[in-house]
Amino acid sequence: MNKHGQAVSNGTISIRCRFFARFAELLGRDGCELTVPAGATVSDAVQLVRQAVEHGDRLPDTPLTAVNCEHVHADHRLADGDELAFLPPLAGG
Amino acid sequence: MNKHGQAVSNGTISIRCRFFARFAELLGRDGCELTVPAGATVSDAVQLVRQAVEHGDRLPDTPLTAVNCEHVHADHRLADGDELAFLPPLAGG
Amino acid sequence: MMSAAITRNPIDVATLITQLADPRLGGTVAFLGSVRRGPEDGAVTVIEYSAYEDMVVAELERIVRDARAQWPDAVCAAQHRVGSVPAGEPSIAVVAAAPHRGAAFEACRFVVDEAKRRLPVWKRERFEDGTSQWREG
Amino acid sequence: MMSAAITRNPIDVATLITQLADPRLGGTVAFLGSVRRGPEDGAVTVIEYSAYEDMVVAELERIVRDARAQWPDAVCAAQHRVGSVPAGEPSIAVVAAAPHRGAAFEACRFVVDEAKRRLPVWKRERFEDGTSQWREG
Repeated sequence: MNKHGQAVSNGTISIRCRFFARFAELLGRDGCELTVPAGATVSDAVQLVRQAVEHGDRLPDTPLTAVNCEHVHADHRLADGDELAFLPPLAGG
Repeated sequence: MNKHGQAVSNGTISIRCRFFARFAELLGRDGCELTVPAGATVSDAVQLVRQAVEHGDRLPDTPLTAVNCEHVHADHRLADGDELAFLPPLAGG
Repeated sequence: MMSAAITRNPIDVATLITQLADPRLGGTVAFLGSVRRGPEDGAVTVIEYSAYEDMVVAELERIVRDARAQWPDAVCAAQHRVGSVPAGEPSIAVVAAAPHRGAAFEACRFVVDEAKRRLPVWKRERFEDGTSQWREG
Repeated sequence: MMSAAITRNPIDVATLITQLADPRLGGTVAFLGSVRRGPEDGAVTVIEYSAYEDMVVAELERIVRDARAQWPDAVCAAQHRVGSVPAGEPSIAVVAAAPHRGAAFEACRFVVDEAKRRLPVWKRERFEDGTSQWREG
């Protein structure tokens, strides 16, 4: 069982994707659950979202990303239960 | 007549000296009138104050000075009616 | 120290300054970043700020920790406003206090620069003519 | 712009900031210098500030003019408190606002540094034990 109480399939993990600001507009949603192979990187998950999620191809190839509220690079390895955020170019301040 | 309505003696000018903070304590006064030769510099006036004013010798040889509310060097030439300020080391802020 | 890193209300910089007040800290520097409506900015009336709020809080804590590593005797506080911010009103405030002014200036500037670079915040500009657009960077 | 360069009352930095507020100026930096009572400062309870007040006003105007020459799009305001200032309360405030934050930080720092260097202000420290002394520099 992962921390969401779901059975962890053999060799896969579950993550939560979140889309913010313009990305949420492009996709018409602010998040989704995603099952990825164990050992998948952020880059792997991004490509899966671009292929498997409706309008996912509207996202850039290499968006800014954060895992569990921390900026990460594309080669960051995901763990079961992670929250992966897709961040449009930052514009704070 | 100078701007104080005093007659300007032949070859002399009148200035107003002001003493601040610790200097006022050292001299027991916060100012005095001074007559100096026409063409006198700040340095000349300082030496005159140190000799002619009671406790004037308690002042440093080369204090910070201002004329008419502006910092000046010791070689600044005085004009009739000037206000010459004797400034202890500054400690603002 | 990082209380209320996100607010929906007008930023109250005087309160932030008061929160850091300490007689050992002789220098305090505050930065306010406001919604600009200058000659190059078009007729912006309001900016709508949205944020990944949990991450803003976490990232500000990390930025303040990074500042402490460089200026150990400085303390910092920061606040980002979200929602609709009218032109001329502040969207971000950063305050740094230190025993001496050099560290206060440097720590404040560092936190502002890092906040602009690292905080997951986005803005949508609304114009006088009723149109709006995402403004990136 | 330089209204009330000298005050006998507690400094109100929020009002100074408001005086400079302008939607064209996206960055505002405020400095507060407070009476410090740290480990190296002894048991200072109050500092009595005295000033050559006419010259403080004139010199602040010149300092602000010098800042404008270097950062033409920045505006600045400064205020020095005189009289008794208790430990922990500000004795000086400087605010600078500019279209972008870099100029606001730099102009504020410049005015603070020049004010400390050039303003004819003196301070007498009063200690818990009732003694007092001039503090120079």
